[in-house]
Amino acid sequence: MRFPEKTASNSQREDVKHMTGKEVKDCYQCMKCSAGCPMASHMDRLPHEMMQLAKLGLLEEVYASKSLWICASCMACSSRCPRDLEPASVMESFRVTLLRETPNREETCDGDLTVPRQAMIASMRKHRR
Amino acid sequence: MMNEIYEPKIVAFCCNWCSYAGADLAGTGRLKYPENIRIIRVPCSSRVEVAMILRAFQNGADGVLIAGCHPGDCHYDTGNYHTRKRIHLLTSLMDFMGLSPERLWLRWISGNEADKFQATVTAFTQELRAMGASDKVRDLRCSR
Amino acid sequence: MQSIMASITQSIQQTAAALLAAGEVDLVLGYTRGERPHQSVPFVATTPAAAAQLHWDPFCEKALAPYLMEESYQNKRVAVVMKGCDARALRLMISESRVDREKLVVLGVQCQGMIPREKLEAAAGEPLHQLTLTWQSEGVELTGRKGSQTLSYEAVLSPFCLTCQHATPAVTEVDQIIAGSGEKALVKGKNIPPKEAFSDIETIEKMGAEERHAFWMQQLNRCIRCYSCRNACPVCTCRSCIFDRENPDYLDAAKNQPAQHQFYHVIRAFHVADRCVGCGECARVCPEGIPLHLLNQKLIQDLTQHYGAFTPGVDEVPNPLSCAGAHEVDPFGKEAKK
Amino acid sequence: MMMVKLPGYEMLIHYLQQGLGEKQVFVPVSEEGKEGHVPLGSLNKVDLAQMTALTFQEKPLRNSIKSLFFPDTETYLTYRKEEGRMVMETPGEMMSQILVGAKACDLESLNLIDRVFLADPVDTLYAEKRAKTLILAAPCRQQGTYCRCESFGVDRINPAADVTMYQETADAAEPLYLKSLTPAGETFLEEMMKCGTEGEAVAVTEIPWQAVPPGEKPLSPQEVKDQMDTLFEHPLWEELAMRCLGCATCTYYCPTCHCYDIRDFSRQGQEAGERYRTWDSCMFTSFTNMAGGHNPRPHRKDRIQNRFFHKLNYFVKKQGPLACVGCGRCGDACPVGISMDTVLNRIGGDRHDA
Amino acid sequence: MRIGVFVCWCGSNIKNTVDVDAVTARAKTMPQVVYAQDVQYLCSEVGQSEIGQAIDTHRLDRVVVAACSPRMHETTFQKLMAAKGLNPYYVEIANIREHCSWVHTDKEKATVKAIDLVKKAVAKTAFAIPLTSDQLPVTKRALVIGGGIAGIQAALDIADAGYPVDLVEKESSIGGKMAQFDKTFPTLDCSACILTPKMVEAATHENIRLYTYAEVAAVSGYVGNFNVTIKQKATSVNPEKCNGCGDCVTKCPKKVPNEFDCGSSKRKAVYTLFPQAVPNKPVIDRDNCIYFATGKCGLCAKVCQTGAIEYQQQDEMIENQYGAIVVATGYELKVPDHLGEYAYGQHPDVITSLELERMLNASGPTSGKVIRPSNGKMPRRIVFIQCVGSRDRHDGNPYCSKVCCLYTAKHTLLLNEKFPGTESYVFYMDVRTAGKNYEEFYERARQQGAMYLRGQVSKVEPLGDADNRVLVRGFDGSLQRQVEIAADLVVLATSMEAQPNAKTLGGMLGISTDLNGFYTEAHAKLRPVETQAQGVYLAGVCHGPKDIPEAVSQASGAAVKAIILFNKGQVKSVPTTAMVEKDRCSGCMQCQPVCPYEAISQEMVVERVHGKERQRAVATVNRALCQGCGACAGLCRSGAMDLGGFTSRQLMAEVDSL
Repeated sequence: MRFPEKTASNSQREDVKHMTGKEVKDCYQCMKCSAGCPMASHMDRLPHEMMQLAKLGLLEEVYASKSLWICASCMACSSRCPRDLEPASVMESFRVTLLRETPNREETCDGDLTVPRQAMIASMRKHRR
Repeated sequence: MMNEIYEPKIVAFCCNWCSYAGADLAGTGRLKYPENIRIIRVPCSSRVEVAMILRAFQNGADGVLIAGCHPGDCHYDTGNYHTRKRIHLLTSLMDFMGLSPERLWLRWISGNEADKFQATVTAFTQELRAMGASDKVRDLRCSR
Repeated sequence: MQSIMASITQSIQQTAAALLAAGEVDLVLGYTRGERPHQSVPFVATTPAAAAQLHWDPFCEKALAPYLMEESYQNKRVAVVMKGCDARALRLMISESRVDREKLVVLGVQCQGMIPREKLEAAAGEPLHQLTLTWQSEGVELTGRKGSQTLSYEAVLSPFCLTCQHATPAVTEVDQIIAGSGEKALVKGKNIPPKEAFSDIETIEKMGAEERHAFWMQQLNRCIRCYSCRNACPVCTCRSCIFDRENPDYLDAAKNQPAQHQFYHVIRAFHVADRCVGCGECARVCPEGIPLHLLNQKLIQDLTQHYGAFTPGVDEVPNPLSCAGAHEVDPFGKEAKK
Repeated sequence: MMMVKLPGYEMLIHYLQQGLGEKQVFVPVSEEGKEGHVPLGSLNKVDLAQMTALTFQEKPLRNSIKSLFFPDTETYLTYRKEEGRMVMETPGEMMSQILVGAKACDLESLNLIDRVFLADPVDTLYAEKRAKTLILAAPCRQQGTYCRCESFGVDRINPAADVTMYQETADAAEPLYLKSLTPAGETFLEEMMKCGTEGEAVAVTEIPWQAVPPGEKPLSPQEVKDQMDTLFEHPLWEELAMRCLGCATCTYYCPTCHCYDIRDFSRQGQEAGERYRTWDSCMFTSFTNMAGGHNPRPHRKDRIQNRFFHKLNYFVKKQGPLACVGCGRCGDACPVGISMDTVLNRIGGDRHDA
Repeated sequence: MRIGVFVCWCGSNIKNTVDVDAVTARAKTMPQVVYAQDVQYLCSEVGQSEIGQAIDTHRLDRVVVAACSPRMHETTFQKLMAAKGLNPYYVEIANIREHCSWVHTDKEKATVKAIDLVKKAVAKTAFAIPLTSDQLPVTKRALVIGGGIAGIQAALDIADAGYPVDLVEKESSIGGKMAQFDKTFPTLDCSACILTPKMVEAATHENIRLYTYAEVAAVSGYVGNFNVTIKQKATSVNPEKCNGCGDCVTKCPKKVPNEFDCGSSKRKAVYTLFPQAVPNKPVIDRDNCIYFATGKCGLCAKVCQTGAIEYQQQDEMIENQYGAIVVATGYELKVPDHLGEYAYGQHPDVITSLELERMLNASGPTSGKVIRPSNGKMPRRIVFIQCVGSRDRHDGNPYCSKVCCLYTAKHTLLLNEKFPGTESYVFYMDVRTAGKNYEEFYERARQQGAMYLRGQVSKVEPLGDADNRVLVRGFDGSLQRQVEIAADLVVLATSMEAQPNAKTLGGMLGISTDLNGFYTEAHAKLRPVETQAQGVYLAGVCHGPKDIPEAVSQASGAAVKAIILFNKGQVKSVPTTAMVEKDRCSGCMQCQPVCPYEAISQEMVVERVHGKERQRAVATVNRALCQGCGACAGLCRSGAMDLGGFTSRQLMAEVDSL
């Protein structure tokens, strides 16, 4: 992969920071998020990769990844991150960004029923609380 | 009986500063090697007299290892150069007399070459096992 | 030839007589005729009259230098007849503080080479007592019961003399050179290359290890530990020999153990390795005929090959075994790498 | 007495080879000019011509036969530690041995050693070898060039052996005559006759062999001894000391020298070892070195003087005969040509001068 | 003789592999052994008192300790012996831990071996002779070799303690590598600002004498009494006359690449190393000076108003005595052109970290601007490659250079601060931040935008675009894929290497170098500033890669070692010296040239032979000089020369015991 001439500017990264309150540049790729992710086997990009891409400013790839929609928001990663970066929240911020741009995305209701729909999970989590 | 491995007896003279320390480090690192070797500590490999080497053979040693600092690293500056020269001549003379010079090794082993010490002892033991017993330099009144 | 031998004899006799008569020396150490035919033995003349018994011929083999360390020669002013090899040994002894040059008058003889009696007898094919010798220019003429024959000097001279490069002592080492007059060169082939000189060594080196072992076992097993090789050697100069050491005893006295013989001969060779003057006394005096010089020569060869030429008793000390340095070969470094 | 004729030397060897299992046989051999007796069984090839020549030559072999009775190294006992206790072992009984080709002087030298070793207390190791050795000797037709046997009263024509061997010419193919002188010799010959060599070994009544009679008058031990007594301060000893190398060649080659040292050999943690005796030489400084460092014979002069005094004076005083058989070996082997003659000539010369 | 044998369990260290009971039981049967006992920890107070009691109860006069290596606890037991009124050399140690229990697994065989080792020690101690050491005076002056920060610190500390110090520096100014740096991590202090005062202090300290442009040529002697020959190279400028005006430098027509700026700028043939040089006097580089090449020019001499230029100056050999030597010779950087894949030397925009450091330095070749050497423009995207020539068994040095992680973080930070908008990518294998506040510093670098990619670069090649950029091919271990970055500048974190002459100098000093050419300390943990050679101490990177605080603390440590020595004022001589049995010695003196310490000389002894006095030469050993190697004893033909503690009798007994 050739690095694009222009990667995400610091301001774009600032957006993520603004939304999550987290600084992805702090990630030092310990990969603990991926290690404990129950959905990892279904993802095209593992959580740590999402963090790395975000860090490097390769946001196009982040948004293209299906993993955003596979994430079950179980928060295992967030509860364990040694850098306190809450990868689940970072993921959520990407989803939110995308959904704000295109509210009715296919990924939110894709046909693979073995995997819970992200929106449903999110709402379940919200409402059970 | 023929299938039994011959366990050679090895007498080693190790200089205190390098090779003895290397052997110590092998111990500290728990590096394993055959039990056949008995180390005699000398301040410098140049302390070893030719007579002592032959004496060890007389007494039934199957191999004698002299180990000293690498050339240039001698704690006493030049000791191992003397060793090198003496053992070079002795090896050559032993060869000339058909006295199995391959049973006399001089090796440079520094204080941090624990692995080399281990490898040397292991290789020497294996080679001596393959050579088997020899009576060429042994005083026949000494048991093997 | 005949004339040079006679003139050297005469010159030695006259010089000795003069020195003794003048009281310049207490004794003159040289050679005289032995009891056996064609044998010359060490002789000490203490009076001008006795100087007439001094003699010179190609049978004056015995190295005289070692005597100078003996008790009988101490506190005496000694004149000594010396061949080239002896003088080299003497220089070594002086550098090793074993003799006091001040008390010596060295009469350096222009040595023509020595003839081992056994070699002569073998070449003649007749017992020595039946032979009359005449020194001709082309060789030695032997007259015996079987008639007369002339053998070239190369055929009868000691191999040590054939390769000797220092037959006449250096002028700087002696007080007087006794050259004699008449035809000089007994040895014509003086420039025999070292390779040839060490041909015996090459023969042994070509053997397999087992064969070499068998050869030396057979040789060394004959050793009776009489120590004549040590005692005759002009560079075995130790005040007390390691082999006589009691505690620890380096050498076990048992004469039936090959290992002890090996020990003796390896160490002996080592102790003269860088000091051997190549006189061949060790081999000559050995009553069992063990070719001990080969061990010395092997070490000399190794030293020369790997550490450069060094001629003991000619070149300046330190001797090769007393100095060692970084620049020298490391036969053990590479091996260790593999 | 019994006399036997064999077709040749080969027959004798053949017979001896048959009996090899029970007996150790020593035969004369010359190897690279070095002569001595070696075990017949150790020979790869039997050189009959050489053996015959050596047997009948008019001088003894270069190495004397003393080492067969008094080896240069001999173990008394071995010991080792077993379960905390010391276990000792002495060497087992020796095999009987046959010695072929001794000379009259050799036998005389054994007689001299016998006076020392067989006298009380008996040297058992030596005694056993003496008892178990059968000696076949050959006379010398005339005195050898460097021999002085006649001067020392050795009857070179009639060696005091068990069996004497004769041959007209020293030719292996010529008939070999054997004459027994002792009961053991007689048994040996009888057994040989019996032993499947019928027709080839025949008893005879006469042996065709002639010797040149002795031409020298034997020295009188008493006279020599007396003469020596006057020579203790003679400058000769200092002269010899100035020439002698102090090696042990003369003593080790001498058939009558019989000094030894007792030593312990113990290595390997001193848990095993042996005590042995080994030839020693009065020519060594260490010979008279004492524990406290004192040496009663500190100089070479003292030592060489002692050697000749022992042979020519002390032994006569203690035992009667001179301790020399005139074999000439010392003079042959000495690197500086000192022989018994060197001393005798001087003694004689001085006597004449006086 | 009453030998006692004590077998140590060393907890389970020995006991697990060696049947301690069997060894003890067997020891009781060994010759002259009257007592044997096993103890859990012999080195402990309890263990020591057990031995002490046994010595009293059983009237022991020799002790064999079967335990760990004598290199570990020999002194402990020797002290115990001394306390018990026995000679310290009456204790012998059988090394049944390092040489037995730790290296073997088969208990039966290990026990047999342990018994042998005890047997050997018993045999040796039976022939032990009492040994003592002498007190030798100490020359209270120190030599510091190397005028980098470590050398300066060591010199200052020793000088502050009141002892004179000579500081030898091979360049024309002290300061060393640190003088080339811009900022220091993790504080981003200005390197020059903290170094220069130290340099000045060293130069002006009443106890410090500087020898710049000088090298150590020869060392002899021993602790407390070293004789050192210093080669003072000719500077061609008389320091007394020179007022440092710099006119000569200005006028000098010859320009050569400036090593101080890694060749990225020019200097003159007469030059001062850098503006703040101490001493601030120029030297003439004779290899490049026109006058020395052709005999013509002489401009510098003409312009010099004080007449300080002296072409005829000669190298000078100065001999001094020292009691202690601190080695602070520092390091060199490995030129990374051996790794072709990084295109160093092939593409101008591939540079080393030190080159970047010089650019960042305000007094450097670019006056603090970072430019692309190819076109002088500011780089926007910079790729840092870590471990260039370090941790590389194949084509570099196997060790970690230790400081690269931090200075690279420093570089990304400095770049980001000075030139916002630059992108820094760092390819790394591991990031090591062991040091106070280092992790925080690294974190700061990341937060400031440095992009770390775990994975190495396999190729740097020209991109072939208009800007003549380079393409860096690497791998991102996180993303598990190859990545390519078009970069304006590539910075290589080059490896620290031992000085090329380290081995030679080590040879002179009698200290050894490790496989990598760094000097070996006496003990990796407990004696990290001492060496095998007593009185020679190590400071800084000559001992192994270090950062500045580490080098400085080691330097202070080395200084304290020297100060301790000077305060004591005396050293104990080696007790295990060579000795001559005069009665055996022939005085042949073959041993004399063998001795590396010139400790052997000839003396005449008078003996009485038959009531007459007779003089005779024998060898004699100066116990103060002898260091106890035994090379002489190994050569002596007659066995007259012997070595205390390792006598022929003892070594033979050891050989015979096996």
